[in-house]
Amino acid sequence: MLEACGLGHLSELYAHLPASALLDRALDIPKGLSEYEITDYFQAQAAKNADGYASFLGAGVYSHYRPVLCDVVVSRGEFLTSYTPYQAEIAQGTLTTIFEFQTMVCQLTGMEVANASMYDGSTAVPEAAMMALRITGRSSFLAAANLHPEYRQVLDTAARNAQLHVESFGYDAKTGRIDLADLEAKLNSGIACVILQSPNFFGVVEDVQAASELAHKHGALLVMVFSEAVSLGLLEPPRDADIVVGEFQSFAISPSYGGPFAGIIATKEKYVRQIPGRLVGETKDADGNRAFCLTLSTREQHIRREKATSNICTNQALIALMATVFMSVYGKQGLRELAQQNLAKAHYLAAGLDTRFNGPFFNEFVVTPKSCTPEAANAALLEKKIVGGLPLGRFFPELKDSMLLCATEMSKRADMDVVKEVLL
Amino acid sequence: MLEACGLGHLSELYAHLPASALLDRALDIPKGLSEYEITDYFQAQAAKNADGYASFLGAGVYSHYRPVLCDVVVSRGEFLTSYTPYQAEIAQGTLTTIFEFQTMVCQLTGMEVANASMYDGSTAVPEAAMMALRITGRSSFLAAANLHPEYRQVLDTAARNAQLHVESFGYDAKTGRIDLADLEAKLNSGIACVILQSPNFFGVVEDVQAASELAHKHGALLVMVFSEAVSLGLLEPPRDADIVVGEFQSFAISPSYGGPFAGIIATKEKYVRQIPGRLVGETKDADGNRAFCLTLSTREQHIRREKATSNICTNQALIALMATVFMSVYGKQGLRELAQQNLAKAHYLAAGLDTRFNGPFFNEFVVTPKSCTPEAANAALLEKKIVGGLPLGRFFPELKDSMLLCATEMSKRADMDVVKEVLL
Amino acid sequence: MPKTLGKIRPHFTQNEQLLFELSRPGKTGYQLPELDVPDIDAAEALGASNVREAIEDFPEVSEVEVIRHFTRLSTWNYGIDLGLFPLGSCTMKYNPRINEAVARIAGLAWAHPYQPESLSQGAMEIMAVLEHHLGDIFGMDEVTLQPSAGAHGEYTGIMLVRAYLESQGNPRKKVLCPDSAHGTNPATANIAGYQVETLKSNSQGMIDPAVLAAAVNEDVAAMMITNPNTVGVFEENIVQIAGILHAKGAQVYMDGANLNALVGVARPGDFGVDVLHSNLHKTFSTPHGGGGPGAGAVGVKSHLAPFLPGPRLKKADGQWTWNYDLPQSIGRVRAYYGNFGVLVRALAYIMAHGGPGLKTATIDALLNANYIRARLKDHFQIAYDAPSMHECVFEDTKQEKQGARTGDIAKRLIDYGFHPYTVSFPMIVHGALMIEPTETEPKAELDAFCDAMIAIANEVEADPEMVKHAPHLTRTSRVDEVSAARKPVVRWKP
Amino acid sequence: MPKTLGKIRPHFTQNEQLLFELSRPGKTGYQLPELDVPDIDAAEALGASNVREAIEDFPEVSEVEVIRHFTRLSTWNYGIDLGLFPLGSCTMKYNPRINEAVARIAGLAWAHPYQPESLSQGAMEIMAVLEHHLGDIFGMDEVTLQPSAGAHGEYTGIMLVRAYLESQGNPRKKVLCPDSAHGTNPATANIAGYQVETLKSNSQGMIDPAVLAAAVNEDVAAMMITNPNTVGVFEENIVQIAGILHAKGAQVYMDGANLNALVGVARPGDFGVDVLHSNLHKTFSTPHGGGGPGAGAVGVKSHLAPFLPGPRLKKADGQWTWNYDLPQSIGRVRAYYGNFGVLVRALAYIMAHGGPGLKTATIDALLNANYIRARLKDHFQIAYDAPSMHECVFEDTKQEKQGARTGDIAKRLIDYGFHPYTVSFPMIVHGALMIEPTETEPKAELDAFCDAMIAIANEVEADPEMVKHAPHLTRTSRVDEVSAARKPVVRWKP
Ligand SMILES: Cc1ncc(COP(=O)(O)O)c(C=O)c1O
Ligand SMILES: Cc1ncc(COP(=O)(O)O)c(C=O)c1O
Repeated sequence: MLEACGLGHLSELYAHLPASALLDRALDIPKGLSEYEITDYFQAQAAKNADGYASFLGAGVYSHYRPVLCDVVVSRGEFLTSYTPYQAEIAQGTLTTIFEFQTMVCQLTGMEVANASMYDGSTAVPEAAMMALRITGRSSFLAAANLHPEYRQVLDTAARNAQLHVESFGYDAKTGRIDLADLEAKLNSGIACVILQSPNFFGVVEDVQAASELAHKHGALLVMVFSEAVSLGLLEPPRDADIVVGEFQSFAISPSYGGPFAGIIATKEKYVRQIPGRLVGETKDADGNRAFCLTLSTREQHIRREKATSNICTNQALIALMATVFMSVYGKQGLRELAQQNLAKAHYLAAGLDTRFNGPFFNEFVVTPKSCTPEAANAALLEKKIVGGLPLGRFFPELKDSMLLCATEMSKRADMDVVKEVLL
Repeated sequence: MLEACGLGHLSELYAHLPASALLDRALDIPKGLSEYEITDYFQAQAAKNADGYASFLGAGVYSHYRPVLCDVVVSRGEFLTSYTPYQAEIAQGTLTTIFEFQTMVCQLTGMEVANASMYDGSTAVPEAAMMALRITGRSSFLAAANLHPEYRQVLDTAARNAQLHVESFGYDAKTGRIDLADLEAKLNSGIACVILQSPNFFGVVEDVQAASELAHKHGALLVMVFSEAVSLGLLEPPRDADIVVGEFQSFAISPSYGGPFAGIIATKEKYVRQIPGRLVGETKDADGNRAFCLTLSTREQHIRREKATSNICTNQALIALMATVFMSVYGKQGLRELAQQNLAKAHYLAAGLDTRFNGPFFNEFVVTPKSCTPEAANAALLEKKIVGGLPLGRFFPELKDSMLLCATEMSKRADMDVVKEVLL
Repeated sequence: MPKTLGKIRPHFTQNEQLLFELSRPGKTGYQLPELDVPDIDAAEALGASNVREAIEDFPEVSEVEVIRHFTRLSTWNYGIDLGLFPLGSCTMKYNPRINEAVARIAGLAWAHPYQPESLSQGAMEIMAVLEHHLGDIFGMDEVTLQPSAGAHGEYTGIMLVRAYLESQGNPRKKVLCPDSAHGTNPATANIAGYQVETLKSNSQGMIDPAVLAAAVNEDVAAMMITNPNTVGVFEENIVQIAGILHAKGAQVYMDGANLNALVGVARPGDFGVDVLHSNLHKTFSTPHGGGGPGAGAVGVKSHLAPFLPGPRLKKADGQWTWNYDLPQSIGRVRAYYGNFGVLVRALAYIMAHGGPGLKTATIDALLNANYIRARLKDHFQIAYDAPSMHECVFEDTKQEKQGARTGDIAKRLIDYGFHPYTVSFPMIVHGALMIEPTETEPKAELDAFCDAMIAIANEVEADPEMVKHAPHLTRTSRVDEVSAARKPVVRWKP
Repeated sequence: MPKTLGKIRPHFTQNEQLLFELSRPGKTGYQLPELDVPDIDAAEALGASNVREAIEDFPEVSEVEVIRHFTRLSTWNYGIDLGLFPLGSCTMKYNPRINEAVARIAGLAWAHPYQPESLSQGAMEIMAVLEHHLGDIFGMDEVTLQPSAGAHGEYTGIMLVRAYLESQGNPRKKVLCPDSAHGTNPATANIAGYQVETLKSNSQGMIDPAVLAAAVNEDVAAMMITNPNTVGVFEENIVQIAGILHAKGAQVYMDGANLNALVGVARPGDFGVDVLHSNLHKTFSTPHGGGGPGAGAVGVKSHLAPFLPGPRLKKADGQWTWNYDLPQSIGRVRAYYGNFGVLVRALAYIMAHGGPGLKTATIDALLNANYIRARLKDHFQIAYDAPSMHECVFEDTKQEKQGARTGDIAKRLIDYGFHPYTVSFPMIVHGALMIEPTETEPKAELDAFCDAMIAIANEVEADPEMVKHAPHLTRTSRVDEVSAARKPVVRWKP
């Protein structure tokens, strides 16, 4: 082969690089390992993590059972090792599944159009904000204080860099829901959108309609955020929102220490040209057969360059596929039953505990341990091979005596009884 | 659908069965469980087994590393969920892999033809014996005393049922190899075949050529058996044997508490019509393209019925496929290196120990603990999360003070050092 | 050729050479850990004459070539995951993937058969629970899980019969099989040392009690009966048949390959069967994998139990143990305890369905078969009027008039994107088309299949030559099996 | 049409409806455990108005329909596992399956980002080791693994530049991009609040130092440079270019999408780069999965390190901990710590290769690209004479004369069983054919590809119309993208 290239030695392949650019030593990385050793290494690391614990952590990342079919499908080389489906004629598999994903996102959120996925729930929030900015021409944002704090931080990073203004509006100390009066007070004609999460970070279901009415009265859009996709199986979808963004991690995606997950963004048909990222559309092939292809790419960076709606390119396709399989397996009836089980488990867990808020909650809630700090409660639970809840002091100083607990269909009654005992 | 069948109620589908045949109660099996519960159940059972122990058990079942590709390939639905490839036009995938398997079996064993697989090594032994009976017209068998005892028991079951005679010939108490003199003494013109294992049950490599010369001198066939396929990577193949049978478990197949494994049978071209089970052959399709199909099925039960060479129907196709992937991954160079590592590890383990035999051994050997019984040694090792060797008393009363130890490429030096310490 | 035919459209598949042809000297796809002990000279350790040269022509390929090789080959295959697999007698039902997942749990997959019993309790418990459930499903007193497949179960069963009869003083000489029997039945009887006597079925494809009565005598050890039989019909006279055999001291062996028609509805043990095997890779959903592995559980009535192969599970002081003290046992039929990995899958299947779910599955299997029968009966000649159970069998008499046989129709069915039904079996049917849809098929797939069959029936009228040269849409056209057998080439050579 | 074309032969694929069309009321494919706590009335718990009706038109299918649906759809796709995937700029190399296996180890896959640090040491160690190795490969002082993909890394990097410059007193206004830049570069600069100024490349497809020198001033915050650039050429003057930028206080941002050409051979940190991202889903073999997930590690020189997004890993008393005390940090760019599952795969890749193996892989990537270039250069017009690194770029000038453009040739390539190269990018090349084979391709596959390209070049001469209507052998013929965009239908409706 070297000969065919007209070369005498392999090093000639890079001999034209400036000498100062060439690395004059070997990389400081040990020589290659066998599969056996690699497996050993990662198993040893895994053993240092909390393996085999029951867990009541939620806070944006949920432990739901993953039907085995999800992994079977994404493990097929035809999906796993394919690229973004730019060449529609040999990517109809991926394209069709994305079209189904987009459709199911719409069905779940009550929106009219959805894209092929965003990186995750958190990065979808500034994307929604920027979309609102483009639509309204306004450049300030109101974000609920009970939005996932890390989502908020991501929004803040983007806003700070772009010199845009994000203001918080408060939550009601009794219900845990947003303070509508505070929202109303802060709304003005400079606000591009109101950003609201439901169930919010405290697990409490918001009155999205009331918030959207206020927002719309002031010409702002309502951006609705969710981090627990399973709630969509039971909760009234946010039909009054203008943009819905959220996280599909709950749909078959393992917590994986925080990623990769799959964000979604959905909106009204009229805003479709403002949506960021990839969209799959229906069309026909030369023989008149139904076919799918990437579409409206004039919104995207590879065509529009600096005028694109976003710089996103690679998204979370395979993870979105996993979620698509999950939604297919559970289906209409199963997703509801799943959500119902989450509701029942969380309410069983909460019963009798000192819950901090009285707003309706789905599968998470804030609780104040009766006789110790959240940290002490967690330490006691760890002894029993249970990872407790998230102490809230790190994000909400006013809630430093409280913690966020989550129960899902995987939470076992016996473990919940242990938690209750420790927190009472 | 019921209507289309002209029926009014589902129970009419079996209403014609005699009343006394119908089950008048529900099955005594609890109602269906979810995937989550099923996983939980089997995980709980697995936790009661020896999980996470280092092990020095061999004795026909070996712990070798399984390259991940093996499982990836057999998990593809096109292989996993297909049937025996009777319909060649849509089973070329399976047929081609079997043809490759047959070829690699021949390359490894030095034989000329091999079939698509047998149930396992043990059941392949009586199949070989019956083949020898058909070829020679003789009906007695000589089996080495150091043949895998369970293989021997399977042979005995078949022989007893068919009123055929199997006699043992002994092994040399020093070398652990067969006693050629005893073999010679027992050979006569009634013997259909001599059955010999190498490496034998004690891990010792036999002099197959000498045995085959003796057998052939008396008009008997030589059936060579192996249970550790990895040895084929390094050992001279038994080219002088007439029939080779063995176990491919070592090739990517997990121990799985004893099965499913994959047996092989290989022989000389001239005996091809006497071989049991399925054979894939090369041919052409109507367009002249190379194609494969099941062939010589006139040997088989579905055509020949009571005159078939064997009653085997379903074999171990998927397991054979796994072994085929294993052989492809390791290849010519890797299989040898793998065998070489096994040899080195076993010799490291044996060094200094009180080994019972002085014949050359591959990756297993018999050892006599210096200061305790094998059972006591194993008990001491279990404390250190090590499963020791197989105490031999259960099969060989004369070796009740000894045990069979095995080391493979997966045996770690640190664990071996612990074993040595306990046995010294 | 129109682009879409029924449920398929042409696409392309990758060609691929054999591994040996892909091979290039020095290529590798593996990596071993560095040896953590001193290396050793093989010739010295083993003797130079015991060490082989390089394995001639063994493959030398890279890792990506391995995955591509097998991925490409897989696309030349068809499986249940792609569509209906209506092979009669084979019960090609959906293979739940949860079964695959649990069989791979490390503590099960890596359990060594000789690890201490105290550290094998989980594996033993699984086998014990499965034996128990199967006993209930079969209506039998005891079950062995040792046999590796259906035929192996048959062999075990007939050896049990011999051992039992021998213990009664006379092993007897003959085994009866109906002419509709699967080939493994006579083959088994023969290798188990019995003469086979074939009984002619009656006009309904069933065993004729009169014919049987005439054939049974003190030489008959057993009759091997498939029920529902291979024409998919329940042996209506089974109780009477068993009576005739028992009256003469003969045993009733049931080939349980078709048990999918009975689970939860009727039990062999309740209609006179003494011993049966069940193919767990059929009724209990473990995957066929292109021809195996399987497992052939054998259930027996108590009089045969002492003869079961050993070891047997026994519970003592709350612990499972393997009992080798079985003086009357026929002995082992294989090493270790059985195809444990297959048994795990079968138990997972039973647990997922539960008792009620198993019965529902049976009924759905019957319904699907009868639905196909109803939709096709005007286009193909049904073999027997008797009601169908889980499969329906037609004959090709109508199509034969045009010169197209069951094998041709089967090949044409491939063009329509289906695996063929079972062709030309049972042999008592004239050009049999034996169709078993199983319960896991959705109605839409059944309809697509029936539409294809009807379309082919019409094609046979309009253009029989086309059908006789099918398939036309596969990468491999009709394969010449005759030449393959004439000059067998069963391995690659350089 | 002959049966075999190059390396393919026609076969059939199954058609399949959308899930919504397969749906039948009441069908299910799931089973939940029985609730072990009292059930609860949702309307009561949540308020009736908060509880939805059934999800309209949501799928209702059985388990076997799910597996068939996705299996069938998968057969309409192409992946590396099936063959060469020569998409330039995408580095479609073999995705080792060991990476998939280790990412699924329960203690990693099920680690919750908020579980106590004391019970996350393994995950943190993995990230720390990866940061360390990448730092060595990049030649950079610190690395963040937080960004989710390449574009996200770019965004992070440009925010770092802004934060740094701001700390120096002036964030500046402009970012320079060569006209050959990938679309994400200008898009990123824009969303990060900078004006984009595009610089014309020289006749070799490289940055012209003179053009650059004229453009750089105190308004320029950074230049985004891809190296090797998008025409597969190493920016020979990179050291000088960096000097020009640095002299004016501007930062050098490197788009590391093409790092596969450099690993172990040359380090961005050694040729003047201040900040770069690397697409782990390209260079470090994590699978593309039809468009993601990826990971966009960002490496920086020490002057930019204080601004990195938080939290950052820190070792204290032998324990890893997350440090949130980062007063100058730009803040988070996403929740939690990054696409951990992707990072695990990338580290497994690095460990499998080791230092020497990574360098060998780079050299093989260069060799493969240059081999293709050599074989095709008489048939297609090479875009630039400059030596190619890991990819080679042609233009379609020869073929255009016959009316066939790069897009047509690409579609015809599909008929030959290959995924097309990257079409029409970079835009500075007239009808670009951008070919990146990667190091994992065997020579036989490269030859088959070159043969196909040459055959197509001949077809363009002989029958350009045929080429212009390709593909002809796929189940889906040429897709009408124009109509799709005109009246977008982006969701199914009943
Ligand atoms: C009726 C019948 N009996 C016996 C068998 C043999 O079973 P196995 O293939 O599991 O050995 C089969 C399998 O095809 C069968 O259909
Ligand atoms: C040169 C170049 N830069 C940036 C990107 C964007 O990377 P990602 O898709 O990971 O966001 C790509 C990917 O296609 C690329 O090729």
